[in-house]
Amino acid sequence: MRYSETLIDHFRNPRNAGMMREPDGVGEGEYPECMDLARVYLRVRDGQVVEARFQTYGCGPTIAASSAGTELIIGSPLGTLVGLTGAQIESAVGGLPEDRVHAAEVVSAAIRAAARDALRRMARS
Amino acid sequence: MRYSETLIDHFRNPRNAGMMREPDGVGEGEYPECMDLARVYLRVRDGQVVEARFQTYGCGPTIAASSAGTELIIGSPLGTLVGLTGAQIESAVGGLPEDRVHAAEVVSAAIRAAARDALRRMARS
Amino acid sequence: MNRRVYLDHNASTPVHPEVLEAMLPYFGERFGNPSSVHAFGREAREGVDMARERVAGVLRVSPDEVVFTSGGTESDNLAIKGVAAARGRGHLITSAIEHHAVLRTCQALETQGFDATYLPVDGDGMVDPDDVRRALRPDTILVSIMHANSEVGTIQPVAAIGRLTRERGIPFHVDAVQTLGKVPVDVNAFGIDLLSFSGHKIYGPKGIAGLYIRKGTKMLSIQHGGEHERRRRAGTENVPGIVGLGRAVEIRGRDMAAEAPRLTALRNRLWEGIGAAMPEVRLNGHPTERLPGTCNMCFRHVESESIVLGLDLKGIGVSAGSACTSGNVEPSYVLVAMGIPVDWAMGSVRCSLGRSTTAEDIDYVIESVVPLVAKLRSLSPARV
Amino acid sequence: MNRRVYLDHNASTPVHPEVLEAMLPYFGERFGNPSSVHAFGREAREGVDMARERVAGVLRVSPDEVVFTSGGTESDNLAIKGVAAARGRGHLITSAIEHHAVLRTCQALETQGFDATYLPVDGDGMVDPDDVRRALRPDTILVSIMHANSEVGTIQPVAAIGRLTRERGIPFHVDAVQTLGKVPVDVNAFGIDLLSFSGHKIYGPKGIAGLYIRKGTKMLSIQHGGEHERRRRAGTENVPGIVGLGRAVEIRGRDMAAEAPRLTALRNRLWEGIGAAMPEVRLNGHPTERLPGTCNMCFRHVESESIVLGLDLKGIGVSAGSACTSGNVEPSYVLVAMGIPVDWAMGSVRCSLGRSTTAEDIDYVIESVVPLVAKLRSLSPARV
Ligand SMILES: Cc1ncc(COP(=O)(O)O)c(C=O)c1O
Ligand SMILES: Cc1ncc(COP(=O)(O)O)c(C=O)c1O
Repeated sequence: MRYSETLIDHFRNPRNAGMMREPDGVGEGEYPECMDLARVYLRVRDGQVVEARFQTYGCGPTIAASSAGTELIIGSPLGTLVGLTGAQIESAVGGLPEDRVHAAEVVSAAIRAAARDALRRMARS
Repeated sequence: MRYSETLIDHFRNPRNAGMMREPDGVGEGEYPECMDLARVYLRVRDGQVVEARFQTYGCGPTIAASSAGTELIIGSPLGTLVGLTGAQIESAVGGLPEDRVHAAEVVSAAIRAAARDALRRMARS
Repeated sequence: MNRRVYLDHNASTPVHPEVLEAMLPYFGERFGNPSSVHAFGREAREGVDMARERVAGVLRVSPDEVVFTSGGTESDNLAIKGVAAARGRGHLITSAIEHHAVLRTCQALETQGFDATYLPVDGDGMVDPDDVRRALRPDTILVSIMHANSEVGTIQPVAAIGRLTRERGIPFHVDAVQTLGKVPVDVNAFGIDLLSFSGHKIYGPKGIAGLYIRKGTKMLSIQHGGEHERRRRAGTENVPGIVGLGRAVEIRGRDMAAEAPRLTALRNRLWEGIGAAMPEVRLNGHPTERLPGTCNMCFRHVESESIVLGLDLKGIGVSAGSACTSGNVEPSYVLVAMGIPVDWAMGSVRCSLGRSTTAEDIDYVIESVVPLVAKLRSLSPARV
Repeated sequence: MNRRVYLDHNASTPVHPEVLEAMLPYFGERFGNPSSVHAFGREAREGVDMARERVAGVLRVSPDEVVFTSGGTESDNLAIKGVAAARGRGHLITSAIEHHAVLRTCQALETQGFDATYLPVDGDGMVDPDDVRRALRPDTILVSIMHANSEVGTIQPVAAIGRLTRERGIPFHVDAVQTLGKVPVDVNAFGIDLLSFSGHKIYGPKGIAGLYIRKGTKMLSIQHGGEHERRRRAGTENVPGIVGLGRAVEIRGRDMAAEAPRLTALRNRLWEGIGAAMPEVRLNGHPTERLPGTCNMCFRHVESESIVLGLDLKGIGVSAGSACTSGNVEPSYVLVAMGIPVDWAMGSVRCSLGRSTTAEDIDYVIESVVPLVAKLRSLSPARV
């Protein structure tokens, strides 16, 4: 198989799929060459992510990375998420073929954007 | 098989092979592009071929055509042999592939030359 | 994953058991080089000759007019570059939806001083013969139009185009890789001078194909070496492959008439089943002038590859219209040329049916694709 | 005709049973197109990948450096035209005794503005590396010298030539169609940048071959189409053929060391048997630097084809050095280049031994050829 079992499992049974009403932060990651788009919603309590959801348009790996990425960050402090890398997402999804590494980039970008948004909103309130 | 059974038989068991001492006529046919050379010897009694022999250098079809050609002409009046055609030799050898038709030409040329030689000698004597 | 359903026959097909059976002796007992004059060589030559006669018989042409090549790609290259090399310069006419084997060959010739016109197609993927007529120039040396497109299956009006080229004495090349053995091909009625076809699309082996070259067509060989194939294609003949191709063409000639309506019915069942079960899906290609087994659909708001992956996990093999190569997605150039909007084209999937396809297969695909697309759509952010 | 003895292994070889066994699944179960992303495609892709690794393993190169083609002829064409196309102009060096796939490719390039030097060989068929050195020019873009000649079997000093090209950074192509798997080939030790090899000469299938391309060698693809073989050779991969080639190369890698001395001994038995039994016969090619199984002899005063025919009637397959094509005989250009007089060259016969050859076969050939030549000579008019 070209894709890892972890990836296939996330693609088959995506965790945290769907939108979130009144999130504490929302962000998007995009890979225009591919038209891939991931949107991540965060619910935050005491500076920590307690719930994460995604909506994603893209190939199987991008969908799987969205699932694995949202699962990965639950429980994380917002502050660490602004530095989240594609490599972290890639390892959460069990690795990616060279020509699909952008899947991890799209998702990590969405998470970073959502974390920044949540921090911005916290600062404002 | 690319060659007729008759041709193969003549190649396997050439008739009338070898030189003839004191022939009444001798002639050569040549196909320089191929280096093929056939030499035909005739023994003549009362204007008719009573014995014919050949020596040939060339590919299998040329050897077989020499054998079939000498066999064909035994009993023929010399006068008819000066007009012998390649087609007659070709049919005597059971047909030839297109790219080996020269075998019949070499042999018919040798027979015509030998017949002319015999007629010349008869005229002289 | 138990059930396996292969709906990618336009990509490749399994070798027909009778084809393999015909080939087997030529790997072992009859292994000679057909150029050798001894019995071992002659046995191989006989296989090649017989295959050539079979192909010529189905095409109703002379065996001398059939050249064997290593694939549909080589046949296309030979046809186009062979004519170009014989002429040295000039103008080529082709269409925007040709296979890459034609398109990139024409592009390569453009870098060598040739001119090329790439004709547009309409929304159904059809070339307009009037466009061909308007594109013809005094220096046009070749017209190359495929018989049917592999992605959407639209069958081109080659007979009408052939009338134009024949009137003007311009060689007409037709890439029939997707049609020979699937729909009627008649090089005389269609005015075709060069016809490409390929083994592995018609239950023959991979790595073998043919090019029909009408007697008198001026062309040069493009692969140099020995004097094989009457000097039109150098290289030791792929004897088992040629034998297999001959048999495959023969079998298609026999089975085509019965198979075409069967596949058309199955394809309609597939499309109707899917079209009835969900919104925002469209069928691409010409409604009637289309390969019997080809069903190309666009699922809006879903990305092709995620459908292909989802079906693959169900044991179903279909192909994505848009292919993401090293991170750069190309929505199918064929769909784009047909004017299909990118947000639709991104979600295109081709199902191509074949010999082994059954109604149960089709129903299984419908049952699998409908919830899959629904699920993928539910994951998707509203883009519109 | 009961007994059959095949002594034409340089022309082609039967497919090894283990090779056929490896290929068979790829006609049926694993028939997918390796470009397809679904399971059917991946199974085919695995076969291709494994074969590439096997070939790379035997050649001790990286799998990326191996490209599969449709035959030795295509490999030679790709190597030479590929480099030429990347450079656009320049000078090529080759030898007078190359295979037509190389010679006619160079000649074709000459008509396109390239220059070519055809180096002579000595009486043993050997190229002198000093001749290569002297022929090198500042604009030399490629040196192409075969590893061993198929007719006489002489092995060229490729390592010495490779040192010259490497010093100057000129790509070095070696046609190893007759050597890979028969004698050691080491692209690194020999300084080789491009190496052609072909399946059907080494008990692999016909219609498949390979080209090693050293990383960094600048060349263009010559067959246009899809993005197969890392864009170096377009066209759907001949999967069963590639799998067979991979296995064939692997088996040769395993069996070569034991086979070479066995064949050398049998070849010596053949030559000694014939040479002792008749006058006016000579052995052609280098006495020691020669392919193990190749025995090329001239029988004076006899024409090659009549020997081939006579042996064919005994069930023995050998090849004629001089071939009469449509009434025009060509004494082998290789023998002529070696300076062998025409009256000898006209009577040349090549016996090439292989896996299945036994001592009994050899004795049967000796018993057959000796009276045959005597008989043919007795039929011959004294020419000298
Ligand atoms: C229309 C068309 N032309 C040419 C080709 C190339 O044929 P092959 O894959 O045999 O090289 C294909 C298939 O890939 C095709 O569908
Ligand atoms: C030295 C050499 N090069 C190239 C070739 C051509 O290979 P193929 O017959 O696979 O096209 C041959 C064999 O015919 C050969 O002996």
